[in-house]
Amino acid sequence: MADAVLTSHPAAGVEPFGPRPRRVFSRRNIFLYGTLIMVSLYYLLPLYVMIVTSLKGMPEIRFGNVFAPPLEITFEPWVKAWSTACTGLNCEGLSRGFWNSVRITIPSVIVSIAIASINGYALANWRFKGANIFFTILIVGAFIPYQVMIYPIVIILREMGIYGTLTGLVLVHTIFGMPINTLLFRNYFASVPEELFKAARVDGAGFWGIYFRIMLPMSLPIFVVAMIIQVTGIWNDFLFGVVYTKPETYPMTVQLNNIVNSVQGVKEYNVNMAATLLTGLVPLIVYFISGKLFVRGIAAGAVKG
Amino acid sequence: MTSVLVKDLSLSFGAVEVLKKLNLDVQQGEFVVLLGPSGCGKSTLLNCIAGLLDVSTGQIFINGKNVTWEEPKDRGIGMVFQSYALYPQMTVEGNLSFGLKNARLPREEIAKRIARAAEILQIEPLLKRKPAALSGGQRQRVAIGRALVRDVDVFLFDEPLSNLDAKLRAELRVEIKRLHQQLANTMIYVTHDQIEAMTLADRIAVMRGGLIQQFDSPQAIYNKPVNRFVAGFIGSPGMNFLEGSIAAGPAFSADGVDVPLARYDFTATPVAGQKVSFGIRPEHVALNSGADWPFSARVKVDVVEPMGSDTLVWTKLGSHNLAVRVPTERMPASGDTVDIGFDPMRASIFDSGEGGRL
Amino acid sequence: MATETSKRPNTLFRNLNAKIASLPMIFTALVVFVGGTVWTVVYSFTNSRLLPRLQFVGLDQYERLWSTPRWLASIENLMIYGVLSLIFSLTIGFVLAALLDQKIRFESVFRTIILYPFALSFIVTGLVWQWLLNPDFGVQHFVRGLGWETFTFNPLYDQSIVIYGILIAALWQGTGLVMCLMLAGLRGIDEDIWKAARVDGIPMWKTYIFIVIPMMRPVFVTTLVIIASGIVRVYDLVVAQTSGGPGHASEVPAKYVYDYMFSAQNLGQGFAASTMMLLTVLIVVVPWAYLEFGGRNKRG
Amino acid sequence: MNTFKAAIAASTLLACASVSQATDLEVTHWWTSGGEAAAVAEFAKAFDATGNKWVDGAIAGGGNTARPVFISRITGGDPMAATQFNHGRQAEELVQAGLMRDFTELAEKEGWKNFVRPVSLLDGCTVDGKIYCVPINIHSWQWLWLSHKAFADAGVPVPTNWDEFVAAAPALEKAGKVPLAIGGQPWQRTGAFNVLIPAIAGKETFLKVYQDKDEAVAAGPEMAKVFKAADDARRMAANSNVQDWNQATNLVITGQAGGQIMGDWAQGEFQVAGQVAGTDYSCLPGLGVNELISVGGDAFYFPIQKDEAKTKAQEVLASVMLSPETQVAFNLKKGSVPVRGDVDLAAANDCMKKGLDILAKGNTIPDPPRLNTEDTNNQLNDLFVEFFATPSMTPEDAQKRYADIIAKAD
Repeated sequence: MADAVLTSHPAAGVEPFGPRPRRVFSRRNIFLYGTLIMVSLYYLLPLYVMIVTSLKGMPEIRFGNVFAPPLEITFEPWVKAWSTACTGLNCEGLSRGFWNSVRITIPSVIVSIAIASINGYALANWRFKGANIFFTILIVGAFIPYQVMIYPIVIILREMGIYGTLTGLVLVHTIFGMPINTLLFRNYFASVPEELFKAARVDGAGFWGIYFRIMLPMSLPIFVVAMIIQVTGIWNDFLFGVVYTKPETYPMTVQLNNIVNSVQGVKEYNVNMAATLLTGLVPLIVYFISGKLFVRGIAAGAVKG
Repeated sequence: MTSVLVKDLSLSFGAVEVLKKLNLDVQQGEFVVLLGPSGCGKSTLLNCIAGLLDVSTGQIFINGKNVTWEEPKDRGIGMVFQSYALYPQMTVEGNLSFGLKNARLPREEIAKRIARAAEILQIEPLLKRKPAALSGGQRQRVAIGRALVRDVDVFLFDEPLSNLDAKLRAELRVEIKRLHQQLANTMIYVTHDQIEAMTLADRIAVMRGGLIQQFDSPQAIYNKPVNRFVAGFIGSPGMNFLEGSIAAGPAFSADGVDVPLARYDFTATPVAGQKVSFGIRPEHVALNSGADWPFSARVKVDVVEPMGSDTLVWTKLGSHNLAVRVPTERMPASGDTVDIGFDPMRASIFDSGEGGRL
Repeated sequence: MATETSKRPNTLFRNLNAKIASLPMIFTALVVFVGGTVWTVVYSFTNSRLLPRLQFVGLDQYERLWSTPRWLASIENLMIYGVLSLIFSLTIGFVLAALLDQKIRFESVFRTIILYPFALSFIVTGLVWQWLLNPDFGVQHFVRGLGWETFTFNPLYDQSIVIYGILIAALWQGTGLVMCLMLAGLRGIDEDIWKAARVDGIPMWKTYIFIVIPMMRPVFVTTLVIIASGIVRVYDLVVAQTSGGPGHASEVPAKYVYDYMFSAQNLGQGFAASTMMLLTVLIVVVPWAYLEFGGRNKRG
Repeated sequence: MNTFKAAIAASTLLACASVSQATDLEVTHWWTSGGEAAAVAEFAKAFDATGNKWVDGAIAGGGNTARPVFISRITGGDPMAATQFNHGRQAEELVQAGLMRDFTELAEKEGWKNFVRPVSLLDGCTVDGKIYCVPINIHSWQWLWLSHKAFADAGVPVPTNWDEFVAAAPALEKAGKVPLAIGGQPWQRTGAFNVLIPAIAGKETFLKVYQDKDEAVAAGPEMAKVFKAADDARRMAANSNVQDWNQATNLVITGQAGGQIMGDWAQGEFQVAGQVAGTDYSCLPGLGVNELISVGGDAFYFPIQKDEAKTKAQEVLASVMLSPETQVAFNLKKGSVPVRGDVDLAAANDCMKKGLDILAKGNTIPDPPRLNTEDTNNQLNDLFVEFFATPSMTPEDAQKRYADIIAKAD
């Protein structure tokens, strides 16, 4: 018996005592961390290439390879992408679009989240007749390609008299952000103990009272999730931005498309990459700041079906 | 013969020390209950024995074999969990056989073991059902069955009855006891329910703060708790405590109450003036018995709590609340004046500072 | 009668606030989604060109649609892309989540690295991968530069594998979110299940496949909604990466719809194609969505 | 900016209605390549000089990206003041829906009919006898651009017609060149094919197919020759890995490719690159076979405005676009031919002069986009995208499908 025990362990002769021996380079760890590092490389590679390329001059790009670090670091492409790249006659780079994007994103995010959270709350906690039918329609709506809806929405906005205005664009973002966010909020609120909700009703709190005093204060994680989804979605939107606005209010993505697709002679990959990075900066920052809450919130909103 | 031996076991999660140099010695065929409030480390200890947690220092032996570094499956244990932990998408039969199939047991052997377990636990009609279609009690039976088919020497139970309602709990308790008598396996059972502990255990290990406070038979723990914590934790309704000090005689004295302690079996020499807690269980106090008690007093009934066969009568002794347990047929009314009396021999006295038994 | 009226005087006004609060949702569901869909379907039976007009031509648009090689290619491509994308994003997302769930060090670093592409748009994703997969600058050029002269990896200009080129980019962008959802799901699994499996001596991979994954059904459902709706709508990525080429090897239905509605100025044809897409979605999604979200009254 | 504004102000060259106050006009277009942008700048410069302001609304990515945006905005009730479309049928329905401004009055006042050459250009702008757009340039598709450097490297003489070019292809390939550069975008494929028709099969066949939509001719032996030539082009372009037309042009400019079939707007790119026609590159109208050029081009439409001041300014812009000075300045930059027959093009280079000569001889054909609906154009795009990318598709199969599209076109 004792022999068997001894030979079954590498540390033969030593009476097992204390924690199980774990070497740092166990096969399991090599596999685990090896895989994760490989995967991380795949995910980081494009970012690396973007950054490296954006810091090179054009000659270096033409003759070097994409993975080589820049021989001579230049910030010229960034400056150009931000302030002097041309589209047609406008040579203001992305700078013009940045503030437009901010102006579009902030109200759109606020309105769409407010509405989606109230929807989710009404669906999860108040369950009026027919609510589920509307919700099912919403979920199916999440599958409709945006392109299909462009025309009907043009007509709706025209009939409402808000075509081409910021209000119109905010409405569009609210509509298309509604399915997924309502789903998340509904799931989240459904996981709040019902006793809490009942107690509040017994205490005489009404629809709005419960929403503002009970539900809102305990929903930070899911609000963070919705915020990240909406900020990235709206900031990254190109289609609605180009169709439902005009040149003075074009968001950054439209400017990005213009810069990237305005080929003048050869493609200026370095400027394109710098412009791409600049455009992605805001959602990236938002994500990095609140990424931890995102994971927590996703757990609350998605897992409890 | 020793079945499970825990030697100087410590476990820390980061800076938090959950188990502190703990020792435990469980005999072959013994039913040991680990009892304590939540956070005392009882489940942690069980998980260490099972091999589900790695110890920080110390050793664990099962059947004389040092299993400190063994995988759970190689330790010769079966385990039952509070949340049943049944595999939800498998039938009962699947749940019972999954581990055995993985151990590559011959099919006939598996069938035999399942049949036996199902018979013992009377779950034959449930074999084709899925856990979702079972009641809580049935689920826990299946969970026990899963440990049973492993054909092991040591059973570990981690609060197996906590998720059940009171009636089912009582039923299953009896069944576990019957099972133990039938199988005569070693069983280690974690609970915070002292009734379970008292009814099931051959020996109870009362734990607190990562340490075993007392490891003894239920009777010893009930009658002779080693410290104030064990005394307070065991027994429902809890022991009455009177705070006071030792007077000459020796006697216990607390604002106007004087209890002669001549009949008390001191384990340590009391010092006059020493601050102590005097503990007496409600069932050890007699009410209107007419008998002559070493200590008696006339008190007024504050509140009466009928509990079915027994009734708890709340009175005041001096400034202390005192509960008395009487058969319901002899229940006084609140506001009545009654005579109470008890024998200090049945009492427990603890040092107020250290809490140790005197 | 009297009791009935006093018992529930106003079904319409019951939970009135909840109904008022749901008006935006009702508006979106009825006017935008249902209204827009009906409008689209109606006009798919017309010969509308640049502007919608009600001159009905029966099923002409559909006949033409189903005899158009490009549409058929689009459907085929979407099927291949969809199946591969579902399989790979679920598998990779789950495996990554499982790896991150092993109580490893630097979990949040790895998680951040895998999730960050999610913050970038498909347009950006498409551009970067177009650049990386460009045979003259990217991976192929690099590997050849290392000395492997015959190395060929040119998915964006090779009809037979272009869909994989798009898949690589799509997975890069999307698996982070799937991983996140899966990780959340894994963390929601009862610890005791793991312990029970360990005591039973079940190997870890078996525990995942036979016990944990079946338990994560709700997470898989949510994930499926998110991935599948993304697949049906895939457009930007294709446009940014390949514009549907080479040939029609990476054409997708959403692009067909867009091109015929707007650049071909044949709304009728575009609407017919969108109707077919919607129909497919409805056939697959509605019964399921109703069962999943509508029929079940968890708090009934 | 300031210097040229001052210069313009001093010259006060524009004969237009007096403008009391500055009005901002938003003009949308998809001209974003180097040559194109320089040309647009001429318009903006001239318009700004009238005291108004040109608000540029360029959308990159070509007409297919930009047109949906334009159309959505016009039908959405938030129209821009002026917008680019190609001549022909692209904007027809918008006109019919009454969303576009009628310029008949201005045209009569300024006598557009008297100076627009060829007059048929105005036909493209005319719906029910009224003029709705301002043609601004003449573009012809039928050009083969050849890189002298590429042929020198390959050691073969620069070809003078399509057949010689095809014959030279193996030599070019041997020298590591792409014989024929064609961008991946669908319109470039269709465009190249449409150039082959009049060059290989002649004007008659071209008109029968596109004007009369004669299915029999489309399926006939003349067109079979065209498909044979397209098969050659397909082989020669097999290694052309670029998307945009100007990237393809760039391959020719840098000598990486032998030639490109592309419209005269490619001229602008050669010019921006500082190349000289005849020494650095050659241009062969009608592929050097049939010297025919099509008369197509761009036009500006003016959606109806609510604002009175903008309506006025639209007229100013229309006049400016057609004024002789702007026409010259714009078209020299753009590489296209002015729509006025009465301007002096001394500054024009060899290629442009060749074009003007052909135009003067009247050897013109209509531009396919003017004859086909966008729907038909798109179907053709789909066909040729597939054809060029699928070596296994035989010319016969392609011709069958081609004839089918022509038969169903309206």
